[in-house]
Amino acid sequence: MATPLFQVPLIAEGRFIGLILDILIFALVLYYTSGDKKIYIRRVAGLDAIEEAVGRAAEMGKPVVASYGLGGFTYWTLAGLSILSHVATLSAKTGTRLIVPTGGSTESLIVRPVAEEIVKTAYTMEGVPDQYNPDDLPFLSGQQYAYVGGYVGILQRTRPASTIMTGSHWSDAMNIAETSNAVGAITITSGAYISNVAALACASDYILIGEEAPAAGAYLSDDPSQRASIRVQDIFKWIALGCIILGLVLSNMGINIVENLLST
Amino acid sequence: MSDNSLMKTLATYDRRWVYLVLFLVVVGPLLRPIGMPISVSPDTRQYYEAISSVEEGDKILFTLNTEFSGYNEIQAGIVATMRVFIEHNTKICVAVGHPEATGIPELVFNQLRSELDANGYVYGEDYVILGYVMPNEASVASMSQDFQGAITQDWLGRSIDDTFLSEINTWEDWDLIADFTTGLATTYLLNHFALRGTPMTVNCIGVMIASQKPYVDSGVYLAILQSMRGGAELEYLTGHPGPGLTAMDAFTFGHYMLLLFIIAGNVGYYGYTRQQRGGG
Amino acid sequence: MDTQGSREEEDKMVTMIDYSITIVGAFLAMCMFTTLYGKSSPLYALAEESYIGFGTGLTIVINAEYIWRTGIVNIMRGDYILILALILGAMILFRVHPKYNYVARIPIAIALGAQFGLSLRTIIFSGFIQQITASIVPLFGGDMMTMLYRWTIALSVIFMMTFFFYSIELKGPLATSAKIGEYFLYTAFGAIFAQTFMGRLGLFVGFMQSYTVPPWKKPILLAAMFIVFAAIVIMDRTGMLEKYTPVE
Amino acid sequence: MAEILKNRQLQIAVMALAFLLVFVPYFIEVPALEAASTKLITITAIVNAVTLILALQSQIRRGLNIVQRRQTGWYFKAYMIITMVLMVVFAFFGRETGPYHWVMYAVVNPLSSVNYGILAFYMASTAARAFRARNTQALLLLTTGFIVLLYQAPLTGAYAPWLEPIALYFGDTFGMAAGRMFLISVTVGAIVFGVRVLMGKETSVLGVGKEEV
Repeated sequence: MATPLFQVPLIAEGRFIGLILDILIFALVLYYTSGDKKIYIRRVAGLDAIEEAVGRAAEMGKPVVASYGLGGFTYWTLAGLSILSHVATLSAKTGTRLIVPTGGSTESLIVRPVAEEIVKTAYTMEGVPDQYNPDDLPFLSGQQYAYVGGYVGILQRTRPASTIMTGSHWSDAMNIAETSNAVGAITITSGAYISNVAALACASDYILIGEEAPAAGAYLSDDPSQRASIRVQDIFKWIALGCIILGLVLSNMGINIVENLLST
Repeated sequence: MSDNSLMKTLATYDRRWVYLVLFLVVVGPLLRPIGMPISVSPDTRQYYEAISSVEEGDKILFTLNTEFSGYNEIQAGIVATMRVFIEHNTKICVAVGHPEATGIPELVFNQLRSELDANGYVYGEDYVILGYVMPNEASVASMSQDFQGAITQDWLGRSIDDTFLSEINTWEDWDLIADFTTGLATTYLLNHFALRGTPMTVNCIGVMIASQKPYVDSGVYLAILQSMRGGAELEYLTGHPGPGLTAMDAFTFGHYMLLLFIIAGNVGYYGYTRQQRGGG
Repeated sequence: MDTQGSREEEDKMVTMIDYSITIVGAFLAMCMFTTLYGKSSPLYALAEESYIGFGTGLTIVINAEYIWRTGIVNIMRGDYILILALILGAMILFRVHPKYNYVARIPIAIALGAQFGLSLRTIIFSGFIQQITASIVPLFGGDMMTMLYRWTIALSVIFMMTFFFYSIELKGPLATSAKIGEYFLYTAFGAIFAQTFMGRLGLFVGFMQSYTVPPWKKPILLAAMFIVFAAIVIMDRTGMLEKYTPVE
Repeated sequence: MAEILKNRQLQIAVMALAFLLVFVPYFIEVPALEAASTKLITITAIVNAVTLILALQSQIRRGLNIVQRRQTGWYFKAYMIITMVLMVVFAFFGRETGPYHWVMYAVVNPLSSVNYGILAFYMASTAARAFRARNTQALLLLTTGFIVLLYQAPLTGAYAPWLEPIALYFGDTFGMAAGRMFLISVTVGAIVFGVRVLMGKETSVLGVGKEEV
């Protein structure tokens, strides 16, 4: 068991480093969102798959079904909305019908109007505002099961060329992905929690694994806050990686400084 | 030609056949159990050691963070663990983290009626059922910091003042938290109890193993019991066969069926695609 | 022996209530399974709406009770600051009012602030620091198996981590490392998929078992299975599925 | 009054204050602060419970709409609303026996169980169609998946104990590492998101502006 390196007066034992790391996140987010910093974000391969999926629908003359998840405003949902905006632009360009199932939980109620606005804006920007049809964003109730039932029903009736499912989906994800595959749609999904990711990796034609979805969202979006977020997360992954490698090397030489520092 | 169509069938059959076969291989052995042997995994042994090291009078927070569906999966673990606690004469407080779970304590205690009587358990003195007291993180946090302020009554509205719970004030006063979970408030218990130092064990559904295992490895949990299989193994260790062990036949068949489908699918995939390439 | 005795006792005491619970439960459950048939049906709608209706009712009861126990009872005991909770709760209801919805902003701000405070103060320990310290283990010494485990975990974490860097270009050794990380991830997915399947199978087996134990339930289960399956096939053949299935 | 309540700066300030009141006492040990923080947490828990009314409002309104327009299957929605009300009424007749108890075990228990148990079927059909060695990634997934599935069947463990260390190896090393990796990255993501909201960068979360329902 690691022993703290030192005790800071007033601060509870073993919580100093946690506090410092929290403060560091604040500082970094503040730094990267202030001013006009254009942060580089790598293009993830999944975006090509999304473009192909919409292109396929345009060729086949069939609709695309895209959803942004059934969670409230979390960063998964924001990523889903950014991707939805991209899909809507592509659909408007190619004249493809886009269906966006909405609802699914109480928290998602406040997300729905934002999604409507995003799709509408995309159609307007592409110069085809008349193609926007509010009925293609059906509200499938604030209940997860009714949402899944409705979603699956839409897939079965419209038999889309592609399904793009992002944002937070929980146990409902597999049901949707399997139905989508059964009706012959190219299925692109993203997963936020590990068990889901493993199952979706099998069930989908393409999957955005974990953080790939927020990164794709940030890549597509001009929102400096989303890009800053990816950068800060990267920095913390470097910190984690650095601590692990340094800690492994040092502790195997008999120096426990990293563990002790982390438990300070 | 018939060889080709067989390969095609193996590669592209209607998935409803999978559903039907899975249904039948599970229901069959449940209707007529065979009683095939099982083995005990190291994780279950560790869990058994953790829960059976409790002592008489220890105060245990028994949390049911599950819907009915999850209960069906982990009920073997719940009942077997509860039996161990009763046999050790501990003080047990049952709290639940989902509205549906308010119906579960009754199912558990009904199965343990004779153990309760044998050890002279009296409601209020030796065990208390709190009901749905963990709807969100805030409520769990307040239970951890100021129990008396957060909880005043049991699940039927009776005051807890005259029970052993009047001695509980903060997270330090619990000797063990035994959590049974499909997710829900477990993260909150982890944050506000286990991380502060309350010993905690977890029996989770299979879906959560991957996300919960790192906590055992990093020493936050004492031990983990995995899914229904862990429950069956625990029943075996405690010497009280129950629902877990009788379900193991269906469990075995379900797994073997899936393996057969995977093999068939791969044979079909290779046979079919290779023939297509050769022909085209 | 003891459990055997109590089982027999239970069997003797099967009441009409037990029978009705089992019959209705088995029938509704089978209705819900009809979704596997691949088409929505009125039977599925019946099961689904039953669940949503009664389930929501249950949530109302439980939440009301929570407000009563934690809020009102404590206020009556003299904890007057909790009145604030009721005021804020009333304010949040203005959220749906077309004109006065701004009233809800303050309670939402407080709830969000407290929520973030709660999670930010702890997850940095459980999800970050503790995961790092748990990764720092002795890599030498111990038996072969332990060493193999520890080396695999250490290397996996390091390689997988590089797969998740997005604000730099993946070139040279970093790209190789990310590729290895991806392969490791898929290896992990196989194991996790299997564990997840075990879990879902456990849910299903556990549920079916609740209709085969005690044995008097078996005929009811079989009858429900048969009736619902027959009904769905007949409805599909006669075109009744399209006619009576609700459209979202 | 209205102008004050509409002020966005005030809203963010209130949020920051609530945040600090909960956040700080965890790190700095001052009993009085600790008590205040606990009280605020309890208040928040109650406010959260009240928000259920909002969800109910939208659910009932939507159900009634369908009933009024006599959409196909409207009677199912009417049935849903009735059962919802019935459950609340039942609660007044006691919960250990009577209609509440009956509904709990005859309706809620089986339907909740099937709801998740049904996923076993989707996972089975996924595995049956997608566990195919199409490329390196899929081959790796197939191999570990197959071994772990084989081990998980309880009978295998009894007759082929040599498989246990291999299967456990995959779950406890690669699976564990992936779990840890995800945990670290999701944790940082969640904290960064929280910080963005607290800094007023994510106004949509607060329901400010056109996003309001």
